[in-house]
Amino acid sequence: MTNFMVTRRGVMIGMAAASTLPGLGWAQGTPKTGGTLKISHSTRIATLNVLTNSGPAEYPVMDMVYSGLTRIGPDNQPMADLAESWEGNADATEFTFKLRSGLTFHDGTPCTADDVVATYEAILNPDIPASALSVLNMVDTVEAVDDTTVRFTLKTPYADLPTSTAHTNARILSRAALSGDLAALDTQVNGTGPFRLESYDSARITRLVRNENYYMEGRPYLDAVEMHLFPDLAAETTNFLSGDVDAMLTVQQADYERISSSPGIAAKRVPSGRYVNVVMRQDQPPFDDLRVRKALALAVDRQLLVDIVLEGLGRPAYDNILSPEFKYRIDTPEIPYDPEQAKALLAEAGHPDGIKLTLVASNRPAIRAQVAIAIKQMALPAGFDIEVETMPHDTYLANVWRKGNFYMAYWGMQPTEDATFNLLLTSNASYEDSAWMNTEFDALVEKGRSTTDEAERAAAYAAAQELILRDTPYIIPFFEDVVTASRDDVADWTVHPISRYFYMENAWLDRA
Amino acid sequence: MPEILRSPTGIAGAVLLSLVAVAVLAGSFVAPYDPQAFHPATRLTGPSAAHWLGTDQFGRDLLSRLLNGAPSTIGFGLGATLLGVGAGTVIGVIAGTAGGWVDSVIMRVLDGLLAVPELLFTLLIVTILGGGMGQAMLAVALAFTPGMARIARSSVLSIRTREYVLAAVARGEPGCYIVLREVLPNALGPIIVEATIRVSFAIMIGATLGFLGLGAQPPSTEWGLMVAEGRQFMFRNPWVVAVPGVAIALAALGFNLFGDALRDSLDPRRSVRG
Amino acid sequence: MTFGYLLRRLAAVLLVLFIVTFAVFAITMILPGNAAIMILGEYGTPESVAALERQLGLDRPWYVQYADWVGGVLRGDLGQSLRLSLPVSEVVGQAFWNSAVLAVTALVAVTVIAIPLGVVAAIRRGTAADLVIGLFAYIGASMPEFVTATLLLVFLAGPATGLLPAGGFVAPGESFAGFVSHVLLPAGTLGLILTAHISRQVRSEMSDVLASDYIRAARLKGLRERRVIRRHALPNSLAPAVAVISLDIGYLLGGIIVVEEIFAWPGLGRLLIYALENRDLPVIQAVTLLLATVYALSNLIADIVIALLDPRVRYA
Amino acid sequence: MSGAGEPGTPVLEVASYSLSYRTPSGPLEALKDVDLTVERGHTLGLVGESGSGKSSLAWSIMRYLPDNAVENDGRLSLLGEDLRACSPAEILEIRGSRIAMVFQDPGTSLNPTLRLGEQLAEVLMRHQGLTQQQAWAEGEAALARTGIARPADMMRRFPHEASGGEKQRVVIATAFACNPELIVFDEPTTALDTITAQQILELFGRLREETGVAALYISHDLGLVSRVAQDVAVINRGEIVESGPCAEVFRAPRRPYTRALLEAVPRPDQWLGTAPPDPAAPALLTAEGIRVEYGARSWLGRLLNPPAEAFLGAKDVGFAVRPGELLGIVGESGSGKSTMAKVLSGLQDFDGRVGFEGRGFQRRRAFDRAYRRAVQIVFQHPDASLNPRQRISEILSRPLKLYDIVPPERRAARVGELLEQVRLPADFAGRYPHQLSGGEKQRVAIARAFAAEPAVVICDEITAALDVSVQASVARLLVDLQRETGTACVFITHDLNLVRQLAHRIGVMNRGELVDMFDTAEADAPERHPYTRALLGAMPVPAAPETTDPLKERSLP
Repeated sequence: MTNFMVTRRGVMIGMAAASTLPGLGWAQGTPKTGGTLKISHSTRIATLNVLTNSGPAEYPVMDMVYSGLTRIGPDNQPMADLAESWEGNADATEFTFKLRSGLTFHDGTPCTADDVVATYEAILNPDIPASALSVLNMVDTVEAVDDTTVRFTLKTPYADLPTSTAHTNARILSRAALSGDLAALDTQVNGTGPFRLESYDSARITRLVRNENYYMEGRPYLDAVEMHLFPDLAAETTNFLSGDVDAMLTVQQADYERISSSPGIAAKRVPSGRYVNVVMRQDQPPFDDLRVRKALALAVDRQLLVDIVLEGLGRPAYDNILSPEFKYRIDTPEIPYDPEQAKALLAEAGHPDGIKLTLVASNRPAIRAQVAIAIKQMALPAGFDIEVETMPHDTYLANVWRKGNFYMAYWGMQPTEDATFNLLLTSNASYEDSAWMNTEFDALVEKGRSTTDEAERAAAYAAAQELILRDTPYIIPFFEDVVTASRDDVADWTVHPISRYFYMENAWLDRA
Repeated sequence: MPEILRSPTGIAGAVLLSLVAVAVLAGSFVAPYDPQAFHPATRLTGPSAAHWLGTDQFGRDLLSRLLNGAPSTIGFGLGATLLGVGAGTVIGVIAGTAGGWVDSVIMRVLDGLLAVPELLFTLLIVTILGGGMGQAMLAVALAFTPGMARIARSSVLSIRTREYVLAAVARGEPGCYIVLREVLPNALGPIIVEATIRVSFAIMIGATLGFLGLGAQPPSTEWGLMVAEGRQFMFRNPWVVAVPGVAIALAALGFNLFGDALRDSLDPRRSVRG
Repeated sequence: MTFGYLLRRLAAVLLVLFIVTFAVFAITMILPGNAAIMILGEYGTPESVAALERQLGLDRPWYVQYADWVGGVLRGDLGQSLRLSLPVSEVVGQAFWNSAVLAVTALVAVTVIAIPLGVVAAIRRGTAADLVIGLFAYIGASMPEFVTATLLLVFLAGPATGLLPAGGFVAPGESFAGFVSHVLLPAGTLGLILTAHISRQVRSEMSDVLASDYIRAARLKGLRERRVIRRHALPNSLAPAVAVISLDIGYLLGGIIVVEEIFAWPGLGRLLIYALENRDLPVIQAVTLLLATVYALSNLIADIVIALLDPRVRYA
Repeated sequence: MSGAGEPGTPVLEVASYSLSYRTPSGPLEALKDVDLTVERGHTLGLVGESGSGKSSLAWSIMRYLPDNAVENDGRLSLLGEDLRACSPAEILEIRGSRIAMVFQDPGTSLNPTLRLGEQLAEVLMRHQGLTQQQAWAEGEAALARTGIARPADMMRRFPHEASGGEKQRVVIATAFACNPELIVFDEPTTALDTITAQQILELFGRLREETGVAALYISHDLGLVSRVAQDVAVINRGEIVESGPCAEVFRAPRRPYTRALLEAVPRPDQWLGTAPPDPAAPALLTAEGIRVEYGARSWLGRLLNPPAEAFLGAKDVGFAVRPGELLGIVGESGSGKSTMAKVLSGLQDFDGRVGFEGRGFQRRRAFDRAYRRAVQIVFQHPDASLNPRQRISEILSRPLKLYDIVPPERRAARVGELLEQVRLPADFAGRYPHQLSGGEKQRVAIARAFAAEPAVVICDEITAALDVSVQASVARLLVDLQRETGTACVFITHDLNLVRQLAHRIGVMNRGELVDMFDTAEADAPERHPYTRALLGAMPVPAAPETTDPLKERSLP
């Protein structure tokens, strides 16, 4: 039975699943209760502040200890979390969320509509740093109708609000926590998630234990989850292979083959919409000339990049920002690697003797520099004389990001088409950095977000994608798979392509 | 100085250094491939007829990269040492010849600076300077300065009380004559020896900074960076880390051996004088 | 060596620490970027960055922040880590003990191995044993820590052999066997370089002592070689060896930064790199202060040990 | 054991013994066909200049030779027992027990980290099988025999807590501890002050009387050997050139080398100096109330550096030098004589006043170029007094240029003249200092001082580092130059005999004070200061050879 009514009004109404998740997990027989799951990761869990954190290893912890109103399901659609159902009005300007009854925080205090309001007020408060603000800036007011009902009033129509409320940094905190010292959020957790925090050592191990009062009966199965930090990738892999830990949050592409061929281990590739993009500012030469952008697009051998940078763990992309996982993605024609034609285009654009450029890449993660170096080599025969400048991440963030005119960016997959477009490409996108600023595109995205009609929306998004393919605002060479691995006896170890949602309440250990 | 070549350490050092010198001066011309060229068909291979030292993750020829990276790796060591030795010598000579409170103040400050471990000092400087090859070189030079100043000062002090210097002072020679003609030429020996040995430290620190991502940046062929980039693949092809790693060690070894032999040949206890 | 001299030396160290921390502070402030930008990363908007800066106090002028920090340090409060949102003393304290365990293990191992090696090389000067030890010393001294560590990993922790864990930390209290297996590679890496250096120094000190007039006198008194070495030569070459070891603690503290990073050892070195990457100024300052203090103290202890070993220094 | 045989029994016999060293530049002959005998109850003095091979012989006897030593088939025997045939283990038994050795410098031959008692007792434990307690008790007794006042206390001290004389007594006690048959003394007093040396020699004489030991006494000092030895052997370039009873050899040397060596020994009765200057002439250079405090510093220096106790290098020292005069300043090390040399040549800060040609200087910095030109200095060590990286021509032309003595085009010629003046070939101008011998270097240093055409030359122990024969020639050269130029000279030395040959007046310094000042002729007068008398007593003048041909005085090799 499907729990989501994919009807004309499907995007507007949601409802909780009766007891289990959609059948997208890797169920392996009857779940057993108990055991401790050890997960290794290579970046620090620097903070537990759910309002601001953004670390790859912080996401799973947040997903385990906190719950939001909604959550993104494995099918990439919003699913019920603390809210058991929701409903929006016809013009998508008002949404009402109905909370489950009897919710409690880890400390035993009840979780009510008032806490939800307090959380969203904090997110919307410009004085409090909160990363979810960028997807909730259309919200006008949030009010508690009663103890279990919350009403959102929007400034502009927005059909995807239930996706925004699933944002990983929009989890529900208690009013008590928010009215106290906010710095305490960095190290203390009082959430509603399936696990509660037992100990937190950012240099080594963060240990979470079962929340006996989780709203879902019988979950989680595991007694505890331990997050083990291994800053050195080689050390992480070796320890995983030797059986010291049960799962690796992220497997390096270079190690995939070795790990997947090891006995007793299941390595997983999850196709994802994560991508590296080449930013080319279009309000200044040479990239104000479409022919230069097109020439560079032709000078990138996308399959080769997938092979040598991703070790084959990805799919070539052809500059469409939407990956095949997105519902409204249109068929995208392949762009051949054709340095000859690229050279001709460059000449046409007034660069018959080639063009000298400096491509900036931050040193974190290494994939940015690797792609940059590969592009430099591939584009050489087309007349692009590219000098790659790699710099420390802090310098990059301060000096280049959203300021430079030719640099490497790296983004994770977004839950919706709208979120993807509004992240980078619309004129008022949160991190607009291409200076493309196409009003026609803006209008199409606006139309897609505000309409509740699916066909209309599909048409708007298709037209928007055509514009992207026409103007090449970015070179997007590939989509990178999310790669993870666990021991065979780790059951229902699920990783979402967005790698923000982990459904750890379902995981269990098939051990005696 | 043929005397150096009488000791086995001197010979070994000289041989290694000539190899390094050839790599630095002619490396780019004799490299069989473009050090940046991809050979996707032969990625992560061991030594073969086509690629004598194997290839890295992009199929780039390790030998060519090694040769191409020699000038920057060795140049870094030489440059940083030269800067540090230059600055240190100037400070040390000032302290040693001025004496009195100038000397006291300089020495106290140097003592304090030497209390910060060298690599920590370098790391701090290079991070606050923002990383990169030039900054790293400056950082190593700065970290070397206090130590070199000390050596220069003690060398100057030991010369300053020699009787020929006293004779010049008694004659009423101008200060600059005494420093430049009487003291410095005779104080240079220990400074040169120390500098030679320090080149090996500088090469190692430079490579370490490259390894930590604070020195040379991709796509540079600096050897420390090569090790760092190869680490992900070291279990699939140990050559990607072994080749640049061993190259660093050999270069450092060359300077170490040569410096020691130089020290021995300058040591009056061992010098053979007809 | 007088007590006053020790005090004066400590004072000089403190003065320089003050200058160093001031310089680090000032320059870090002038440079673009800060901890708030690093925390929020590419998901930070100008508004959220500004809000976080306010929350962390980074919007105040740098001199106010510095004065604030110095005031805190003088009260014994090292402040709050910007990135880890924990008291610096807590973050640094734990890391310090982990580093200390590693450093002391390495140092003890080195001392036990290096001094006998150096002595043997000096006594057997010119023999095959001397040559082998000398060769080892040269090679050890020419390998940067990261090369040694990487090669050790490939050969001892690689999938082919898998003899030792490739990294991580087990406290000696948790499981001693686990601690030993985890400490072998990092301590071995640090130890190789130190052993090389110290054995070379001991050899040269010992050679000088063996060539001295009083050793000749002892031999010409008809004393047995064993007594000449143990009673006459060793005590005289140990004092310089201690001096070398204390200087090498500086190398050790530097080497620990790299080794901890490679072997995932949760100590000060790794913390420092993390703090540097994230512009976590209070942590950078605290680690710098701590490492320099440890270095200064170890030099001081060495001075005292040397004084105990050498009566000339003791009563001078 | 040492009771074996009556006095006159040969204890050590060396016969046709040769020794050479393998060096990269070919074999180096150290000893050639040496024949020696040391009899029981006798002391044989082995006299030679540096490099003569006298120390090599000591090492051969001790069987302590470096790896590159090559011996011929000559014989070394101890009471008829062939030492060369002994196994290493047997040699170990002999060393310290049957043959003991006393070294030149007790400062380096004692282990700095061991108590003196242990270093003495260990020999007894090793060779006589005593327990530690017995050995310490025995050691104390041995130490008492050397005249140490509180032996038990001395046993517990470390070497740096004892004076040079006390340390050498410990070394001697150690050597005599096991009643050896032979003791080799290798210049045992060279590193000691004159008066201490005299005491050590007396001790040695007494102990030899008591024990009847045979001794080989190695020294460069003929005068000294004449006092301690019955027999003497003169060694030159590895060959024994002459040997026999002391009295005989010293009275009538048969070989020219011995004769030259003897004649080079300074004798106060042989006047070498210039005619005395006019005592009424006004003083040329005066020191008035000179006081030098070492370790005095500014408040900042005191703040930044460990406080070192200030001690006085000179206390209210005053004297005057007349034109053309040679003023001798005598004292032991640390007496302040070199401090005065530095004050006068502007190398040392001082309180007081230096007067020159009617002008007064109150501070070191007040000395101007004219003063510095007029007052030149020559230092002790020939190896250190010339810049090793400058040619002789550059060294000598520097003062010419600095003081503008001759026009630039005349400088090269003047350098040649200067070299001739100090009896060196003019082509030395092109050489570097390391190509010159010690005496030659010292001549160059003297030439450099005289190049400035000074009024006063300060000579700070200029002969101390030279061999006896060279010493004499340098002293003569200085006097000749004085005669030619009329320059006054302050001659600083520890050698009272030498200075009595040269100086018109002598000042004696002790612990920073000028304790005595007298005309040379009145050196033996009874009103001399007690310290002067002690110095004179510690330095007896050796007997002169019978036939001294004044013409041969300058024909030294």
